Amino acid sequence: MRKVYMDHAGAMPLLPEIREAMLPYLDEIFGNPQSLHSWGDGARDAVEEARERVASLIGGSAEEIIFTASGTEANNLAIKGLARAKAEKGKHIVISAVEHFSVMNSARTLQKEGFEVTFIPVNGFGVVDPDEVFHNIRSDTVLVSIMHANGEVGTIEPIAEIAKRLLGNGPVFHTDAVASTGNMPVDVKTLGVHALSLAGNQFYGPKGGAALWLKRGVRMLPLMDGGIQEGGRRPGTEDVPAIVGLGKAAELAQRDLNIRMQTLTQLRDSLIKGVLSQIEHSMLTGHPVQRLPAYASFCLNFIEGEAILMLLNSHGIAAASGSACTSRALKASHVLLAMGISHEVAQGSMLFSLGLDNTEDDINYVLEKLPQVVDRLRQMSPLYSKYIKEQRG
Amino acid sequence: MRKVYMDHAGAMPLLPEIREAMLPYLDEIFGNPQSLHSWGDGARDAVEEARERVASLIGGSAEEIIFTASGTEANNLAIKGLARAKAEKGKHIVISAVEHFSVMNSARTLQKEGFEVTFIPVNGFGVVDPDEVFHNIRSDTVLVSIMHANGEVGTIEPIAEIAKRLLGNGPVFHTDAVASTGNMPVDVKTLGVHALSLAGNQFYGPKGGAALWLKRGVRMLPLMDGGIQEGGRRPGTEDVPAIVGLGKAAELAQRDLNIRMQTLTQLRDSLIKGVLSQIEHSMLTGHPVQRLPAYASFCLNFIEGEAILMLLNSHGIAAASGSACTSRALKASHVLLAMGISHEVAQGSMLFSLGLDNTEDDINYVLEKLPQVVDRLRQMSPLYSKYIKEQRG
Amino acid sequence: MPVYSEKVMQHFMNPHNVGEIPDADGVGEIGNPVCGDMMTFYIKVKDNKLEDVKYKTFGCGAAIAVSSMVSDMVKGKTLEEALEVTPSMVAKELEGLPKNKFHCSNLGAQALRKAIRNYAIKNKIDIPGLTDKEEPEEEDEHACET
Amino acid sequence: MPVYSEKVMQHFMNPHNVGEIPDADGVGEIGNPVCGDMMTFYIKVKDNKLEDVKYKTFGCGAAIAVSSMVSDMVKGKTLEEALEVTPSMVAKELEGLPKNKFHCSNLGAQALRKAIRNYAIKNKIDIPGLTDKEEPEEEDEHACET
Ligand SMILES: Cc1ncc(COP(=O)(O)O)c(C=O)c1O
Ligand SMILES: Cc1ncc(COP(=O)(O)O)c(C=O)c1O
Repeated sequence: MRKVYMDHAGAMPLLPEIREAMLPYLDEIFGNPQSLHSWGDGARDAVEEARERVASLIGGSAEEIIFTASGTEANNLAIKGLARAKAEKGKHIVISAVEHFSVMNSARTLQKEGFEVTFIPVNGFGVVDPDEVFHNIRSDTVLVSIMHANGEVGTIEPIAEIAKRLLGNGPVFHTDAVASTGNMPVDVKTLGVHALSLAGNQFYGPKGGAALWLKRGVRMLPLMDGGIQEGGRRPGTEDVPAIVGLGKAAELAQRDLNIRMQTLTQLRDSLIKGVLSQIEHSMLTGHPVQRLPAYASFCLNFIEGEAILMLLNSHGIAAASGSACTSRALKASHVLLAMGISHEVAQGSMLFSLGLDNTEDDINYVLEKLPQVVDRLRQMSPLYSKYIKEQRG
Repeated sequence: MRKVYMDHAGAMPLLPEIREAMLPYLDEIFGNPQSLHSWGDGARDAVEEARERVASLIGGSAEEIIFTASGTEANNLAIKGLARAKAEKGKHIVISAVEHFSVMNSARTLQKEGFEVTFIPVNGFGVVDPDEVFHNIRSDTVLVSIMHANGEVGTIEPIAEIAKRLLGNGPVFHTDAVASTGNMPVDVKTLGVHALSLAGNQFYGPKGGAALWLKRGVRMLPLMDGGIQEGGRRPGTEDVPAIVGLGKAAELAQRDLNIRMQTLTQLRDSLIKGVLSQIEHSMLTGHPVQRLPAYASFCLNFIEGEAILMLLNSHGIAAASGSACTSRALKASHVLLAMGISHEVAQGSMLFSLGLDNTEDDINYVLEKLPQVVDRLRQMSPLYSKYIKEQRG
Repeated sequence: MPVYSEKVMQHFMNPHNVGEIPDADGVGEIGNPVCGDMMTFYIKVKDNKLEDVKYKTFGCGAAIAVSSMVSDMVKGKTLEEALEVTPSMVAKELEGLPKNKFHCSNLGAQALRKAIRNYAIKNKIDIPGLTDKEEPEEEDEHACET
Repeated sequence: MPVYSEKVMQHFMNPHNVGEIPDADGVGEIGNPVCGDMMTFYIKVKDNKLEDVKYKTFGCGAAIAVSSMVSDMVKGKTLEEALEVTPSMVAKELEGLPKNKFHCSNLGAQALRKAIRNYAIKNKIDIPGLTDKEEPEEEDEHACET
């Protein structure tokens, strides 16, 4: 059976070059970067080189990079660490209604600690209005966190515009750029933020290699206590292979960004066009233009996401959904709901996240199978039969 | 030049079998364990198999294992998560004076949150007295954390005896078994604890693969917020290769524990005997018998650890020290000081932590070079010349 | 998709008795799309027996498999026998369900019960098992929103 | 050990002028073992020049390299010239030191200064640079304890 993987937002295969770069650090160069002997030197050099590369990818400087084990950790460190460090100045934070759970739930934890959280709504495309952010800033607002690109619908937020509005205002501005970094231009100076989360496994790097960029001089409390790794801001023995892999991923992303974006955008657009034209009662979710190059996301009415995924999987196709059933918490995606999509329609959400391994043939294969799958499920959907009956009058 | 690596406490090379077990999960089986398709299945199965193996190594059950990225993280999760979950019942915690920084500094962070911390002293061998722990338990004590084995001097603490004294008493009992797990028998039931930290990179597994074992039913707040991975107790995309490596390391450690312990104890004892007999003004640190099989730790008077390490390194030998200069915080090891060793003597501390790659020849090589190094540094030490002059009268 | 048993996968991939019965003797609908699961069961009764059972299901793999399994389990049975089918029997026949999908097995049994009740009301019959075993349905419908 | 420059490594591996001068004209001791660094400098003065400089050092690689470098830098110089050697000059000659080792370069210059002072006091000479540039020594000695 043909295999078509279109869940790159969920996981990506390591690029061979990245794998090769990591392998020596599994055994040969296995030292602890903190050790004072030759074995430590090799590991330390590798970590510092990776730090340079990651910094270079986002236009920051090396000493501003704090390695973490996941995007989730980077977000927790930023949200909690920045807010808690400024708790004496004020206890109000502002985030958007479409943040990843690692930001959203960190903010909820802060609520329990006495912080007040304002959730900025989004429009139907999932876009935050910079004015709205600006108008919600108060004298006690210490932190604003708005994601750079959404990991479910691919919408890109106007971070630079928000930063401009905040300028001169008190709050620290963090952006969760986990979904965007390595997949589109991300430059901390252009964005105008104070802190930015990124994760290598979103751009062909390894799981376990992620980072928080924190502008020099911005105070932050650590999430973990321990030794002096990462300047005490993130202690624990460094995961050298993962860090090296992240560094290599950053290097390759920087080198190939334009060509990657071009290829993926083209594939994405033919998938979007195909789905919308071939499947009735389907809609694109997220912004039609301001979206990640690899993200083709839809809602397919009258049917449920998990069932779609299972049937696609039986055809060798991997994708993702934000339906209640796929979430284990049994709640439909808060992102889709915040965009004004009904619970019912949100159940049929689908995300095809493309990757460098995908081809035009893959798109065609999906465009062959997806309509069949949708049709089959609609044939057994009571919602669809109701709709048809209503149509008939 | 001959190369002799004796800093296994700092980092270990992956065993080839462990490396082989991990490799497929770097690229072939790269899926996200949370994904609802075949790619996710392979990853999820691997993670669950690793969970079984880690649980089996320590006599726990699989659903009690929470994977983390480091021993440091497991300790932070335990200390903060357990104490905070019980803050309403009481705000007193008890730890020993020789805990790793990840426990020690987590407790200090809790102090800032209003907890009171009692530090239990140790004797000259670094051993905690169970009576002392017992007598410091109060009605508002919610957490006791005493390490299983010390990572600097190898002393093994009487955890089971402490657990017996605590029985029926309120506090949750955590032990940091990062240095011991995989290197000596560790069984959560025999130890009688409620929570236990372990890290694969201390028993030939990969960096990035560690775990907290938490007894079923014990309440704990998460350190990080986010998705539903690890039952919501530790969110973030699972680092599948690291988890697989940890699982394999657990399997091998369980299989080979006795032979490993036997081999290492023998090597260790000949190193200890050699150093103490060949080097004047040297002492063994830690308990002479209740110590980790691979740990040979000393204080070498009149000289400083970093300089020793550098000269050893010039002979191809890797070791570690707890001197002020090697710590970057420029403080002598709190472990040695807690054991009643003077600052001056603590400066000359050395830890040779052996591994499966070491041989009797390695021991002999160290026993040839170390005395030369010590002698050379003493020849330029003002402390040594003072001592000699005093001796001469 | 090893989260599901082989049996679940079989029923999901090839669900039995899918469809509607235009002139059904009883119809039962349960769940709502907010929760992600909705089932409509149709029954045809003859001589107090379920001569035919059909359904339409909107929902996850488990919901579809449960519908199919329930229809198989009760087809040909007397109404009383059919009412004895419990959610846990359905789950067991399916060789188990993931914990967070248990509610789907409830839905299946409930939808069928509703169809039988609908039949009973329309025909003014009193079936003992029907009222005795009534479950607090609202709770279940809102389980998804916790 | 690339935390250190090559120059530091050279001086550490082969320190120059190690030793004591039994009949030294001046002796200066600084640091204490609590901090992990201690230096004793010995000087021999002839015609207002440092005819010989030796030292003993307890401490890290940087401390040893600094001692060696200081001794090289001042040997043969007049006392006034020697007093002009600052910690940052020492660090520069060593092609840099890691941040947390800067205090070692202070120690080297200070120990030498102390030896010259000791010589000045013993011989009741007044050297201008000596008192002017006196540094708050206590602060430095306790730097390690922060
Ligand atoms: C926008 C965004 N932030 C954060 C994360 C968290 O990443 P991880 O699960 O790797 O920790 C994700 C994951 O996909 C994401 O899309
Ligand atoms: C006893 C003990 N606990 C915790 C740790 C922390 O481990 P890591 O630095 O891998 O997070 C160590 C490290 O050696 C240790 O020896």
